[in-house]
Amino acid sequence: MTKDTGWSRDDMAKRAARELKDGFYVNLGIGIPTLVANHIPDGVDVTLQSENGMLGMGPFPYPDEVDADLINAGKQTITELRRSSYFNSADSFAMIRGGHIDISILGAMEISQGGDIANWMIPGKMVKGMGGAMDLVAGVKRCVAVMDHTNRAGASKFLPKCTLPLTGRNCIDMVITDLGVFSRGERETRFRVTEWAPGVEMEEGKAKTEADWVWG
Amino acid sequence: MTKDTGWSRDDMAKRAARELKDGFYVNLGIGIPTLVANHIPDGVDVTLQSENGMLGMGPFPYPDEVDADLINAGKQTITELRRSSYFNSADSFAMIRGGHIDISILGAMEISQGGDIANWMIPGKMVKGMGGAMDLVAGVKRCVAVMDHTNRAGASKFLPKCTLPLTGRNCIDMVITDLGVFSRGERETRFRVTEWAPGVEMEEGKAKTEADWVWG
Amino acid sequence: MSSKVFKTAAEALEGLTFDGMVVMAGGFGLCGIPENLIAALRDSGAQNITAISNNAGVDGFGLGLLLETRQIKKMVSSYVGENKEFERQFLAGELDLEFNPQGTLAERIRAGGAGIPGFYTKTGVGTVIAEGKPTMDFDGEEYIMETGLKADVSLVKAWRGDTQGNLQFKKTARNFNPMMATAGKVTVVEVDELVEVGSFDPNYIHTPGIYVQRIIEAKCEKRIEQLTVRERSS
Amino acid sequence: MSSKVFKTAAEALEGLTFDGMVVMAGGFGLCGIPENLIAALRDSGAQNITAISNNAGVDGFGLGLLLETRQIKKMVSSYVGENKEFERQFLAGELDLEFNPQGTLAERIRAGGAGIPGFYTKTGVGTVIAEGKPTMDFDGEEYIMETGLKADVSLVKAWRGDTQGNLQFKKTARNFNPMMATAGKVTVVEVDELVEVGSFDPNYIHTPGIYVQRIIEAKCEKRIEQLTVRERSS
Repeated sequence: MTKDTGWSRDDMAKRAARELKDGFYVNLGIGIPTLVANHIPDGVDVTLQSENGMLGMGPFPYPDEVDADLINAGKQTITELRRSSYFNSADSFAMIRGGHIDISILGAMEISQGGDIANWMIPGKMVKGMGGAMDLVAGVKRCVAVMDHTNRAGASKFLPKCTLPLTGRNCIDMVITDLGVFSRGERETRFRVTEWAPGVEMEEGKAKTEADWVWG
Repeated sequence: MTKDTGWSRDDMAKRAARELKDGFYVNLGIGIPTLVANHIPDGVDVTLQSENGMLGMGPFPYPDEVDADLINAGKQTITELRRSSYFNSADSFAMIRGGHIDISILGAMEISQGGDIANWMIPGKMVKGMGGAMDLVAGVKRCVAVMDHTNRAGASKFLPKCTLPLTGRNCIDMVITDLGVFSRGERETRFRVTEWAPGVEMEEGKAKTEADWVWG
Repeated sequence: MSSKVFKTAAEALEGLTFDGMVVMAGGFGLCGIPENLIAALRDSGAQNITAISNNAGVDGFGLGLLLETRQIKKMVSSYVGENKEFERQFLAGELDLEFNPQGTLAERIRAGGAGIPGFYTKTGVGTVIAEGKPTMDFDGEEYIMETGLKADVSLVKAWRGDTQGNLQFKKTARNFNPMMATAGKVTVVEVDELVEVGSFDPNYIHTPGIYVQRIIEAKCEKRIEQLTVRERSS
Repeated sequence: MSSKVFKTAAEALEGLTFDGMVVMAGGFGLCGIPENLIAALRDSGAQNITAISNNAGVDGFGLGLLLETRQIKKMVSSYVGENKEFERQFLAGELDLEFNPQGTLAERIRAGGAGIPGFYTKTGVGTVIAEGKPTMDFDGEEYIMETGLKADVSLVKAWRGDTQGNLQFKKTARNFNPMMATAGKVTVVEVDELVEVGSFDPNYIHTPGIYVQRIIEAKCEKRIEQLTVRERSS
């Protein structure tokens, strides 16, 4: 599924990975954010948190290493590292809600120009629950949303106001889509487009975005 | 300092020890309550909590066992037992405040007939602080106060209303003094005298008690 | 001291179960769930249970067992996506469901065990979660109040336990178990390995025995939901 | 990764101290106090410090050092009985003092580190501690609201730490140290023993490295306040 212009899922993950700085403690959501772990830049050493109670998440196990008592927040079997530590769910979310995680990279259904995010429920469909998503967006120092710029019908997912029930209000600092990067320095300011994906022109960006944003 | 009638400090501790049931988790205050540990009845196995972060407090160490990193809430060096566990102060007081300790035996300056206790400050004197006393009386399931029945001037310390600043309100279930035992089943009911110390007569008890209580 | 050790899950639950009871069950997904105690709770026949657990098991396993038999009236959870019978009952209006953000759920359980009836959090502000809850401003920011949670019985899964009820948990199987141990009026624990008192270094006990009223040793199946491996390159 | 390891207490505090700062210092009595970091804080010359610590040290040791030099403006503590210089300054009106019940203090620090700006407790209801604090009824009982506490710098004493800042505490020297590690904007730790990453079993780490920004290995005197022993009967 290559596209003529814009970023692939992997490109978006790679771009998101550039937001990771050396020494960061990081929480990655499921979907595209999971791919971020494959693109951590050389010389950047980060520690991954898994909200079910682990700091220092390692790679997937070899078949003979599988341990049912060691899974990540996506319920996948994983491994530990030399630096790892385990803790209970209250301590894990105290870490998240207390502002100790440097960055969260997470998927989104909709983002508003005020930095609201909706990513947990679609009215009328079976609701599975928010899991730790509301805690992450409310607590983590910096939240980066990664999503397709438009839905299947071609409508913008970066909106003046979310239409879906919110996961959090005014909590997103950067939006990475297949078209480019939109970020803001403070949570009171407007998003600015800081980068277009290859082949994407301002015209296309404008046409496909309902949210207000500022060039450069 | 033997007395003709009534209980000595050690007698009071011994009487208080009879309130300990097999399997209880127990917090003992400083002063007379500390002596309770010497009188635990045969066949009764209790676990002592020290609010600075230990369950399963052992006896004082032999001189060659002393460890500066192992003290009780009175800052005395102690030892551990096979059943012991250590935890931090928040977890220790979560245990106390969450109602998990079966009984607290503590000293008092004044007790009111409504079960209020004052044992942490005397206005006009240097105040050292309440330490964990307010947490204990507010959180422990059953609180037993041990004190001399009267002050040096001979005035009752078991009063209609405390004159000193309170440590806690309506939280004492039993009062053991040198004259006898006063207890109540529910915190809405009045104290009843359930026992006189040897040689103490109802007359003396009445004369020396300002609080309302009910005979047996 | 009268012993905390019981032989079977059924014996360990004897006298504790009743219709309308509130039960907490540890675990995240199927990791660290008290498998044997859940099965024994089903066999007890208790009805109209309110179950507080991060997830609802899968069809035919974990809390899924109690959904199959319609013994659960209400779930308090953060995520319930893995269970078709759950979905069916919920959509048919046969099952109540209260969603909590996972961190809010964990903190509410800790609070319940710690004597804290309410606390403020930023999680959920501006969302449906905030509806009907008291709010307070701190330093110009809005927070919502969440309440402490307690249970009639907490079912806990630990790795190792001693006969006094001191517990150690293994890796991410720890999750909700330690807090739930503090929030049950009665806490019943199943362990992979029951050991003598004195086997643990007192510095490394995760749950002190004061929180444990009954304990059994039992074999767990430990089903894996998402087996994910990598291949050795050589 | 840039290293968290510093050589001396003075280097570990460089750039972190300033007049009017809020400092948390771990320890209960003289047990588990960050002796070397306290001495280095004195040497930094920072004035008008608000010190949050369960106790205030003794004359000439622990926080007593900072009282001697009049660097502390205010103490937030639960018990301060062991210090003549403290008493003198307090009675002379030179020192502010805020008493907290010990459990309230511990919980306020945990709350500060956990993103909880306020919580309700029964401790102190009906006493001077409740004065001026919001109250709320839960199930017909009155509770008072206490707020979370944070610090500009937390000074922590641990037993062993690795180069990533993972910590283990020893026996009752743990006390307030783990919560304070979570509540400091910057947390500086001194350990008896600095070890390589991977030396600890990840199941038994008391404080994960995320809470530790700087760490030193340093010798402690570990003064004993109440040496109490029993004689061998033989």
